Amino acid sequence: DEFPDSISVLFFAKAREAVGAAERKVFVKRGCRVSDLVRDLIVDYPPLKAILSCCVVALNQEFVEEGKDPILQPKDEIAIIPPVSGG
Amino acid sequence: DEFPDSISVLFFAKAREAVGAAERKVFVKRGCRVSDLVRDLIVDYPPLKAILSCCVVALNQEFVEEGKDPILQPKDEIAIIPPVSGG
Amino acid sequence: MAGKTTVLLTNEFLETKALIDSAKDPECGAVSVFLGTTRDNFDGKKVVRLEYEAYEAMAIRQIHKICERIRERWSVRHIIVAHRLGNVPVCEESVVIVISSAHRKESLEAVEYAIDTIKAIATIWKKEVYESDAPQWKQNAE
Amino acid sequence: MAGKTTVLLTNEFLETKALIDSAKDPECGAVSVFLGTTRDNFDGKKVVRLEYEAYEAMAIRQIHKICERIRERWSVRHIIVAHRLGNVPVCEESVVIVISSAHRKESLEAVEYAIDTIKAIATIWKKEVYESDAPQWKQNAE
Repeated sequence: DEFPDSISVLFFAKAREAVGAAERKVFVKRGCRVSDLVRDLIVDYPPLKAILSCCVVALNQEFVEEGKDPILQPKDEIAIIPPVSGG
Repeated sequence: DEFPDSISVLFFAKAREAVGAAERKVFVKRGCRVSDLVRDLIVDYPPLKAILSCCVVALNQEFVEEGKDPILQPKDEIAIIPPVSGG
Repeated sequence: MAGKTTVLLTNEFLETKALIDSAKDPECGAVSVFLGTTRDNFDGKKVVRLEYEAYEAMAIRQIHKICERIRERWSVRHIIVAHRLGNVPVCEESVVIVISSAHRKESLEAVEYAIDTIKAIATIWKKEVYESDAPQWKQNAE
Repeated sequence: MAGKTTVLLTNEFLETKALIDSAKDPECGAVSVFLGTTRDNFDGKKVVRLEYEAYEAMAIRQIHKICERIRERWSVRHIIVAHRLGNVPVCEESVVIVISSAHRKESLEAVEYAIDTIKAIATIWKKEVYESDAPQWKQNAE
Protein backbone atom coordinates (compact mmCIF):
# COMPACT_ATOMS: atom_id res chain seq x y z
CA ASP A 1 0.00 0.00 0.00
CA GLU A 2 2.07 2.91 -1.26
CA PHE A 3 1.39 6.65 -1.07
CA PRO A 4 0.15 7.98 -4.37
CA ASP A 5 2.87 10.68 -4.26
CA SER A 6 6.59 10.16 -4.02
CA ILE A 7 8.68 11.55 -1.19
CA SER A 8 11.68 13.76 -1.96
CA VAL A 9 14.97 12.66 -0.48
CA LEU A 10 17.72 15.27 -0.67
CA PHE A 11 21.44 14.51 -0.43
CA PHE A 12 24.15 17.03 0.36
CA ALA A 13 27.93 17.20 0.30
CA LYS A 14 29.48 13.77 0.98
CA ALA A 15 26.05 12.10 0.83
CA ARG A 16 25.31 13.70 -2.54
CA GLU A 17 28.60 12.41 -3.91
CA ALA A 18 27.95 8.92 -2.48
CA VAL A 19 24.54 8.73 -4.14
CA GLY A 20 25.57 10.53 -7.28
CA ALA A 21 22.51 12.78 -7.17
CA ALA A 22 21.21 15.71 -5.16
CA GLU A 23 17.65 14.43 -5.05
CA ARG A 24 15.74 11.15 -5.42
CA LYS A 25 11.99 10.59 -5.48
CA VAL A 26 11.02 7.46 -3.58
CA PHE A 27 7.70 5.72 -3.11
CA VAL A 28 7.09 4.42 0.40
CA LYS A 29 4.44 2.31 2.05
CA ARG A 30 1.93 3.73 4.51
CA GLY A 31 3.36 3.51 8.03
CA CYS A 32 6.95 3.67 6.78
CA ARG A 33 9.21 5.36 9.34
CA VAL A 34 12.30 7.46 8.74
CA SER A 35 14.53 4.56 9.79
CA ASP A 36 12.82 2.27 7.25
CA LEU A 37 13.46 4.75 4.50
CA VAL A 38 17.11 5.08 5.48
CA ARG A 39 17.48 1.29 5.43
CA ASP A 40 16.06 1.19 1.91
CA LEU A 41 18.42 3.95 0.80
CA ILE A 42 21.45 1.94 1.88
CA VAL A 43 20.24 -0.97 -0.21
CA ASP A 44 19.78 1.26 -3.25
CA TYR A 45 23.02 3.24 -2.71
CA PRO A 46 25.59 1.06 -0.93
CA PRO A 47 28.25 3.83 -0.76
CA LEU A 48 25.90 5.67 1.63
CA LYS A 49 26.46 3.03 4.28
CA ALA A 50 29.96 4.17 5.22
CA ILE A 51 28.92 7.75 5.90
CA LEU A 52 25.43 7.42 7.36
CA SER A 53 26.73 6.91 10.90
CA CYS A 54 27.95 10.50 10.96
CA CYS A 55 24.87 11.93 9.20
CA VAL A 56 21.59 13.08 10.67
CA VAL A 57 18.21 13.23 8.99
CA ALA A 58 16.03 16.27 8.48
CA LEU A 59 12.30 15.93 8.00
CA ASN A 60 10.59 18.91 6.41
CA GLN A 61 13.61 21.10 7.15
CA GLU A 62 13.82 20.23 10.86
CA PHE A 63 16.37 17.85 12.34
CA VAL A 64 14.79 14.58 13.49
CA GLU A 65 15.55 14.51 17.20
CA GLU A 66 17.59 11.66 18.60
CA GLY A 67 15.37 8.81 19.73
CA LYS A 68 12.48 9.90 17.48
CA ASP A 69 11.52 7.96 14.38
CA PRO A 70 8.48 9.63 12.79
CA ILE A 71 6.12 7.96 10.36
CA LEU A 72 6.39 9.51 6.90
CA GLN A 73 3.47 11.50 5.51
CA PRO A 74 2.63 12.26 1.88
CA LYS A 75 4.70 15.17 0.48
CA ASP A 76 7.30 14.94 3.26
CA GLU A 77 10.77 16.17 2.40
CA ILE A 78 13.62 14.12 3.81
CA ALA A 79 17.28 15.21 3.75
CA ILE A 80 20.46 13.35 4.59
CA ILE A 81 22.68 15.82 6.45
CA PRO A 82 26.42 15.14 6.81
CA PRO A 83 28.35 17.09 9.48
CA VAL A 84 27.95 20.78 8.62
CA SER A 85 30.86 23.06 7.82
CA GLY A 86 29.45 26.48 7.00
CA GLY A 87 31.02 29.80 7.96
CA ASP B 1 66.07 78.67 41.66
CA GLU B 2 64.10 78.03 38.47
CA PHE B 3 64.82 75.63 35.64
CA PRO B 4 66.24 77.47 32.66
CA ASP B 5 63.56 75.84 30.45
CA SER B 6 59.84 76.07 30.84
CA ILE B 7 57.65 73.04 31.34
CA SER B 8 54.72 72.41 28.97
CA VAL B 9 51.35 71.97 30.57
CA LEU B 10 48.66 70.64 28.24
CA PHE B 11 44.92 70.99 28.82
CA PHE B 12 42.21 68.93 27.14
CA ALA B 13 38.44 68.97 26.81
CA LYS B 14 36.81 70.52 29.90
CA ALA B 15 40.20 71.53 31.31
CA ARG B 16 41.13 73.27 28.05
CA GLU B 17 37.90 75.22 28.13
CA ALA B 18 38.39 76.13 31.82
CA VAL B 19 41.88 77.48 31.14
CA GLY B 20 41.05 78.99 27.77
CA ALA B 21 44.13 77.46 26.17
CA ALA B 22 45.39 74.07 25.06
CA GLU B 23 48.93 74.65 26.33
CA ARG B 24 50.79 76.86 28.79
CA LYS B 25 54.52 77.12 29.39
CA VAL B 26 55.35 77.44 33.07
CA PHE B 27 58.61 77.99 34.91
CA VAL B 28 59.01 75.93 38.06
CA LYS B 29 61.58 75.82 40.86
CA ARG B 30 63.96 72.90 41.29
CA GLY B 31 62.36 70.26 43.51
CA CYS B 32 58.85 71.26 42.49
CA ARG B 33 56.50 68.28 42.52
CA VAL B 34 53.47 67.57 40.34
CA SER B 35 51.13 68.52 43.19
CA ASP B 36 52.92 71.88 43.61
CA LEU B 37 52.46 72.64 39.94
CA VAL B 38 48.79 71.74 40.09
CA ARG B 39 48.33 74.03 43.11
CA ASP B 40 49.91 76.90 41.15
CA LEU B 41 47.67 76.21 38.17
CA ILE B 42 44.55 76.61 40.29
CA VAL B 43 45.79 80.00 41.43
CA ASP B 44 46.44 81.11 37.87
CA TYR B 45 43.22 79.57 36.46
CA PRO B 46 40.52 79.50 39.15
CA PRO B 47 37.91 77.78 36.90
CA LEU B 48 40.18 74.71 36.94
CA LYS B 49 39.46 74.16 40.60
CA ALA B 50 35.93 72.83 40.11
CA ILE B 51 37.01 70.12 37.68
CA LEU B 52 40.42 69.03 38.97
CA SER B 53 38.96 66.54 41.42
CA CYS B 54 37.80 64.39 38.53
CA CYS B 55 40.98 64.87 36.46
CA VAL B 56 44.21 62.91 36.56
CA VAL B 57 47.67 64.10 35.59
CA ALA B 58 49.93 62.65 32.94
CA LEU B 59 53.69 63.16 33.10
CA ASN B 60 55.52 62.61 29.83
CA GLN B 61 52.51 60.79 28.38
CA GLU B 62 52.12 58.34 31.25
CA PHE B 63 49.46 58.62 33.92
CA VAL B 64 50.91 59.60 37.32
CA GLU B 65 49.99 56.68 39.54
CA GLU B 66 47.84 57.31 42.57
CA GLY B 67 49.93 58.02 45.64
CA LYS B 68 52.93 59.09 43.53
CA ASP B 69 54.00 62.72 43.31
CA PRO B 70 57.14 62.92 41.16
CA ILE B 71 59.59 65.83 41.17
CA LEU B 72 59.52 67.68 37.87
CA GLN B 73 62.54 67.56 35.58
CA PRO B 74 63.54 70.00 32.86
CA LYS B 75 61.59 69.46 29.61
CA ASP B 76 58.88 67.42 31.31
CA GLU B 77 55.47 67.48 29.65
CA ILE B 78 52.51 67.61 32.00
CA ALA B 79 48.88 67.12 30.94
CA ILE B 80 45.62 67.62 32.79
CA ILE B 81 43.37 64.70 31.81
CA PRO B 82 39.60 64.92 32.39
CA PRO B 83 37.58 61.68 32.31
CA VAL B 84 38.12 60.16 28.85
CA SER B 85 35.30 59.52 26.40
CA GLY B 86 36.84 58.13 23.23
CA GLY B 87 35.28 55.45 21.07
CA MET C 1 14.58 48.14 19.45
CA ALA C 2 13.41 45.78 16.70
CA GLY C 3 14.93 46.42 13.29
CA LYS C 4 15.33 44.54 10.05
CA THR C 5 16.60 40.99 9.77
CA THR C 6 18.21 40.06 6.47
CA VAL C 7 19.31 36.51 5.68
CA LEU C 8 20.93 35.93 2.33
CA LEU C 9 22.50 32.94 0.59
CA THR C 10 24.06 33.86 -2.71
CA ASN C 11 26.47 32.66 -5.35
CA GLU C 12 27.72 36.22 -5.82
CA PHE C 13 30.73 37.95 -4.27
CA LEU C 14 29.71 39.39 -0.89
CA GLU C 15 29.70 43.18 -0.94
CA THR C 16 30.86 43.69 2.62
CA LYS C 17 30.67 47.48 2.56
CA ALA C 18 27.07 47.56 1.35
CA LEU C 19 26.11 44.93 3.94
CA ILE C 20 27.71 46.98 6.73
CA ASP C 21 26.12 50.20 5.53
CA SER C 22 22.70 48.57 5.48
CA ALA C 23 23.00 47.85 9.24
CA LYS C 24 23.91 51.41 10.22
CA ASP C 25 21.25 53.35 12.03
CA PRO C 26 21.06 56.81 13.61
CA GLU C 27 19.88 55.22 16.87
CA CYS C 28 22.91 52.91 17.01
CA GLY C 29 26.33 53.69 18.42
CA ALA C 30 27.81 50.30 17.58
CA VAL C 31 28.13 48.06 14.55
CA SER C 32 29.87 44.72 15.08
CA VAL C 33 30.99 42.65 12.16
CA PHE C 34 32.40 39.20 11.54
CA LEU C 35 33.87 38.15 8.21
CA GLY C 36 34.81 34.56 7.49
CA THR C 37 37.45 34.45 4.76
CA THR C 38 39.12 31.64 2.88
CA ARG C 39 42.53 30.63 4.20
CA ASP C 40 45.28 29.58 1.82
CA ASN C 41 46.44 26.60 3.85
CA PHE C 42 45.29 23.64 5.89
CA ASP C 43 47.56 21.10 7.54
CA GLY C 44 50.40 22.29 5.36
CA LYS C 45 48.37 21.82 2.18
CA LYS C 46 47.93 24.77 -0.16
CA VAL C 47 44.23 25.66 -0.49
CA VAL C 48 43.16 27.00 -3.87
CA ARG C 49 39.50 27.72 -3.05
CA LEU C 50 36.54 26.57 -1.02
CA GLU C 51 33.37 25.20 -2.59
CA TYR C 52 30.21 25.78 -0.58
CA GLU C 53 26.83 24.14 -0.93
CA ALA C 54 23.73 24.44 1.23
CA TYR C 55 20.34 22.98 1.94
CA GLU C 56 19.17 26.48 1.26
CA ALA C 57 15.56 26.46 2.45
CA MET C 58 16.51 24.81 5.73
CA ALA C 59 19.59 26.97 6.31
CA ILE C 60 17.56 30.14 5.80
CA ARG C 61 14.95 28.94 8.30
CA GLN C 62 17.66 28.02 10.79
CA ILE C 63 19.42 31.35 10.50
CA HIS C 64 16.13 33.23 10.89
CA LYS C 65 15.53 31.26 14.09
CA ILE C 66 19.02 32.14 15.31
CA CYS C 67 18.21 35.80 14.65
CA GLU C 68 15.00 35.48 16.68
CA ARG C 69 16.94 33.98 19.57
CA ILE C 70 19.42 36.86 19.33
CA ARG C 71 16.57 39.37 19.64
CA GLU C 72 15.28 37.52 22.72
CA ARG C 73 18.67 37.73 24.42
CA TRP C 74 20.13 41.05 23.30
CA SER C 75 18.79 44.45 22.44
CA VAL C 76 20.04 44.82 18.89
CA ARG C 77 18.78 46.82 15.92
CA HIS C 78 19.57 45.33 12.52
CA ILE C 79 20.88 41.83 11.84
CA ILE C 80 22.42 40.99 8.47
CA VAL C 81 23.67 37.49 7.72
CA ALA C 82 25.01 36.73 4.26
CA HIS C 83 26.62 33.45 3.26
CA ARG C 84 28.20 32.86 -0.10
CA LEU C 85 27.77 29.56 -1.93
CA GLY C 86 29.73 28.06 -4.79
CA ASN C 87 33.42 28.81 -5.25
CA VAL C 88 35.08 31.21 -2.80
CA PRO C 89 38.69 32.09 -3.68
CA VAL C 90 41.38 32.71 -1.04
CA CYS C 91 40.94 35.94 0.94
CA GLU C 92 37.33 36.46 -0.14
CA GLU C 93 34.42 36.38 2.32
CA SER C 94 32.32 33.23 2.68
CA VAL C 95 30.21 34.70 5.47
CA VAL C 96 29.44 38.25 6.61
CA ILE C 97 27.54 38.95 9.83
CA VAL C 98 26.67 42.55 10.72
CA ILE C 99 24.70 43.57 13.81
CA SER C 100 24.01 47.09 15.05
CA SER C 101 22.99 48.13 18.56
CA ALA C 102 22.69 51.24 20.68
CA HIS C 103 25.58 50.11 22.88
CA ARG C 104 28.54 47.98 21.94
CA LYS C 105 28.22 45.02 24.32
CA GLU C 106 25.00 43.77 22.75
CA SER C 107 26.15 43.61 19.15
CA LEU C 108 29.60 42.25 20.05
CA GLU C 109 28.09 39.36 21.98
CA ALA C 110 25.35 38.78 19.41
CA VAL C 111 27.85 38.53 16.52
CA GLU C 112 29.87 35.93 18.40
CA TYR C 113 26.73 33.93 19.21
CA ALA C 114 25.58 34.18 15.58
CA ILE C 115 28.75 32.84 13.99
CA ASP C 116 29.17 30.13 16.65
CA THR C 117 25.61 28.91 16.15
CA ILE C 118 25.59 29.16 12.37
CA LYS C 119 28.79 27.12 12.18
CA ALA C 120 27.36 24.55 14.59
CA ILE C 121 23.98 23.91 12.98
CA ALA C 122 23.30 25.64 9.65
CA THR C 123 23.01 23.16 6.79
CA ILE C 124 25.92 24.52 4.79
CA TRP C 125 28.98 22.54 3.72
CA LYS C 126 32.40 23.43 2.40
CA LYS C 127 34.85 21.39 0.44
CA GLU C 128 38.45 22.44 0.54
CA VAL C 129 40.15 22.24 -2.84
CA TYR C 130 43.94 21.86 -2.62
CA GLU C 131 46.65 22.53 -5.13
CA SER C 132 47.94 18.96 -5.22
CA ASP C 133 45.85 16.75 -2.89
CA ALA C 134 42.32 15.39 -3.30
CA PRO C 135 39.59 17.83 -2.25
CA GLN C 136 38.09 17.24 1.18
CA TRP C 137 34.72 17.92 2.79
CA LYS C 138 35.24 19.84 6.02
CA GLN C 139 33.55 19.38 9.34
CA ASN C 140 33.23 22.18 11.89
CA ALA C 141 34.63 21.41 15.32
CA GLU C 142 32.01 21.02 18.06
CA MET D 1 51.55 34.90 13.82
CA ALA D 2 52.80 38.47 14.15
CA GLY D 3 51.44 40.88 11.57
CA LYS D 4 51.17 44.62 11.14
CA THR D 5 49.82 46.96 13.78
CA THR D 6 48.36 50.21 12.50
CA VAL D 7 47.21 52.98 14.85
CA LEU D 8 45.75 56.05 13.26
CA LEU D 9 44.19 59.27 14.57
CA THR D 10 42.81 61.41 11.80
CA ASN D 11 40.49 64.30 11.06
CA GLU D 12 39.36 62.60 7.88
CA PHE D 13 36.32 60.40 7.25
CA LEU D 14 37.21 56.82 8.15
CA GLU D 15 37.31 54.61 5.05
CA THR D 16 35.99 51.47 6.70
CA LYS D 17 36.27 49.25 3.64
CA ALA D 18 39.92 50.11 3.03
CA LEU D 19 40.70 49.55 6.72
CA ILE D 20 39.02 46.13 6.64
CA ASP D 21 40.73 45.14 3.41
CA SER D 22 44.11 46.08 4.87
CA ALA D 23 43.62 43.49 7.64
CA LYS D 24 42.74 40.61 5.33
CA ASP D 25 45.36 37.95 4.96
CA PRO D 26 45.56 34.63 3.10
CA GLU D 27 46.57 32.93 6.37
CA CYS D 28 43.47 34.24 8.17
CA GLY D 29 40.00 32.73 8.19
CA ALA D 30 38.48 35.44 10.37
CA VAL D 31 38.25 39.21 10.37
CA SER D 32 36.42 40.79 13.30
CA VAL D 33 35.38 44.41 13.19
CA PHE D 34 33.91 46.98 15.54
CA LEU D 35 32.58 50.32 14.33
CA GLY D 36 31.62 53.06 16.75
CA THR D 37 29.10 55.38 15.11
CA THR D 38 27.46 58.63 16.19
CA ARG D 39 23.96 58.24 17.62
CA ASP D 40 21.32 60.84 16.92
CA ASN D 41 19.98 61.01 20.47
CA PHE D 42 20.99 61.10 24.11
CA ASP D 43 18.60 61.33 27.05
CA GLY D 44 15.86 62.47 24.69
CA LYS D 45 18.02 65.27 23.26
CA LYS D 46 18.64 65.37 19.52
CA VAL D 47 22.36 65.01 18.78
CA VAL D 48 23.65 66.91 15.75
CA ARG D 49 27.26 65.73 15.83
CA LEU D 50 30.12 64.70 18.08
CA GLU D 51 33.32 66.70 18.40
CA TYR D 52 36.39 64.64 19.26
CA GLU D 53 39.74 65.81 20.54
CA ALA D 54 42.76 63.81 21.71
CA TYR D 55 46.06 64.03 23.46
CA GLU D 56 47.34 62.46 20.31
CA ALA D 57 50.89 61.44 21.18
CA MET D 58 49.75 59.82 24.41
CA ALA D 59 46.70 58.14 22.88
CA ILE D 60 48.83 56.61 20.12
CA ARG D 61 51.30 55.25 22.69
CA GLN D 62 48.43 53.86 24.78
CA ILE D 63 46.76 52.16 21.83
CA HIS D 64 50.06 50.64 20.70
CA LYS D 65 50.48 49.23 24.21
CA ILE D 66 46.95 47.82 24.07
CA CYS D 67 47.87 46.15 20.76
CA GLU D 68 50.98 44.64 22.37
CA ARG D 69 48.89 43.26 25.20
CA ILE D 70 46.47 41.78 22.62
CA ARG D 71 49.35 39.98 20.93
CA GLU D 72 50.47 38.58 24.29
CA ARG D 73 47.00 37.17 24.96
CA TRP D 74 45.66 36.15 21.57
CA SER D 75 47.12 34.77 18.39
CA VAL D 76 46.04 37.44 15.92
CA ARG D 77 47.50 38.60 12.63
CA HIS D 78 46.82 42.25 11.76
CA ILE D 79 45.48 44.91 14.13
CA ILE D 80 44.07 48.16 12.73
CA VAL D 81 42.78 50.87 15.06
CA ALA D 82 41.59 54.14 13.56
CA HIS D 83 39.96 56.93 15.55
CA ARG D 84 38.52 60.01 13.93
CA LEU D 85 38.98 63.43 15.55
CA GLY D 86 37.12 66.69 14.98
CA ASN D 87 33.49 66.67 13.92
CA VAL D 88 31.77 63.35 13.36
CA PRO D 89 28.21 63.60 11.96
CA VAL D 90 25.41 61.21 12.90
CA CYS D 91 25.83 57.67 11.47
CA GLU D 92 29.51 58.14 10.60
CA GLU D 93 32.29 56.15 12.25
CA SER D 94 34.30 57.66 15.09
CA VAL D 95 36.30 54.50 15.67
CA VAL D 96 37.09 51.46 13.53
CA ILE D 97 38.86 48.40 14.94
CA VAL D 98 39.77 45.52 12.63
CA ILE D 99 41.61 42.39 13.72
CA SER D 100 42.32 39.28 11.65
CA SER D 101 43.20 35.83 12.93
CA ALA D 102 43.48 32.27 11.70
CA HIS D 103 40.45 31.22 13.78
CA ARG D 104 37.48 33.32 14.80
CA LYS D 105 37.64 33.16 18.60
CA GLU D 106 40.90 35.08 18.84
CA SER D 107 39.91 38.10 16.77
CA LEU D 108 36.38 38.28 18.24
CA GLU D 109 37.75 38.40 21.78
CA ALA D 110 40.58 40.73 20.85
CA VAL D 111 38.23 43.26 19.23
CA GLU D 112 36.05 43.37 22.34
CA TYR D 113 39.10 43.81 24.57
CA ALA D 114 40.44 46.55 22.28
CA ILE D 115 37.31 48.70 22.27
CA ASP D 116 36.71 48.19 26.01
CA THR D 117 40.26 49.21 26.88
CA ILE D 118 40.47 52.11 24.43
CA LYS D 119 37.23 53.55 25.81
CA ALA D 120 38.49 53.11 29.38
CA ILE D 121 41.93 54.70 29.10
CA ALA D 122 42.81 56.32 25.76
CA THR D 123 43.19 60.10 26.08
CA ILE D 124 40.40 60.97 23.67
CA TRP D 125 37.35 63.09 24.46
CA LYS D 126 34.02 63.71 22.82
CA LYS D 127 31.64 66.57 23.19
CA GLU D 128 28.04 65.94 22.25
CA VAL D 129 26.49 68.81 20.32
CA TYR D 130 22.70 68.97 20.60
CA GLU D 131 20.12 70.66 18.43
CA SER D 132 18.74 72.88 21.21
CA ASP D 133 20.70 72.27 24.46
CA ALA D 134 24.18 73.33 25.46
CA PRO D 135 26.93 70.95 24.27
CA GLN D 136 28.27 68.51 26.81
CA TRP D 137 31.57 66.70 27.38
CA LYS D 138 30.93 63.01 27.74
CA GLN D 139 32.46 60.55 30.15
CA ASN D 140 32.72 56.83 29.41
CA ALA D 141 31.13 54.56 32.01
CA GLU D 142 33.61 52.55 34.09
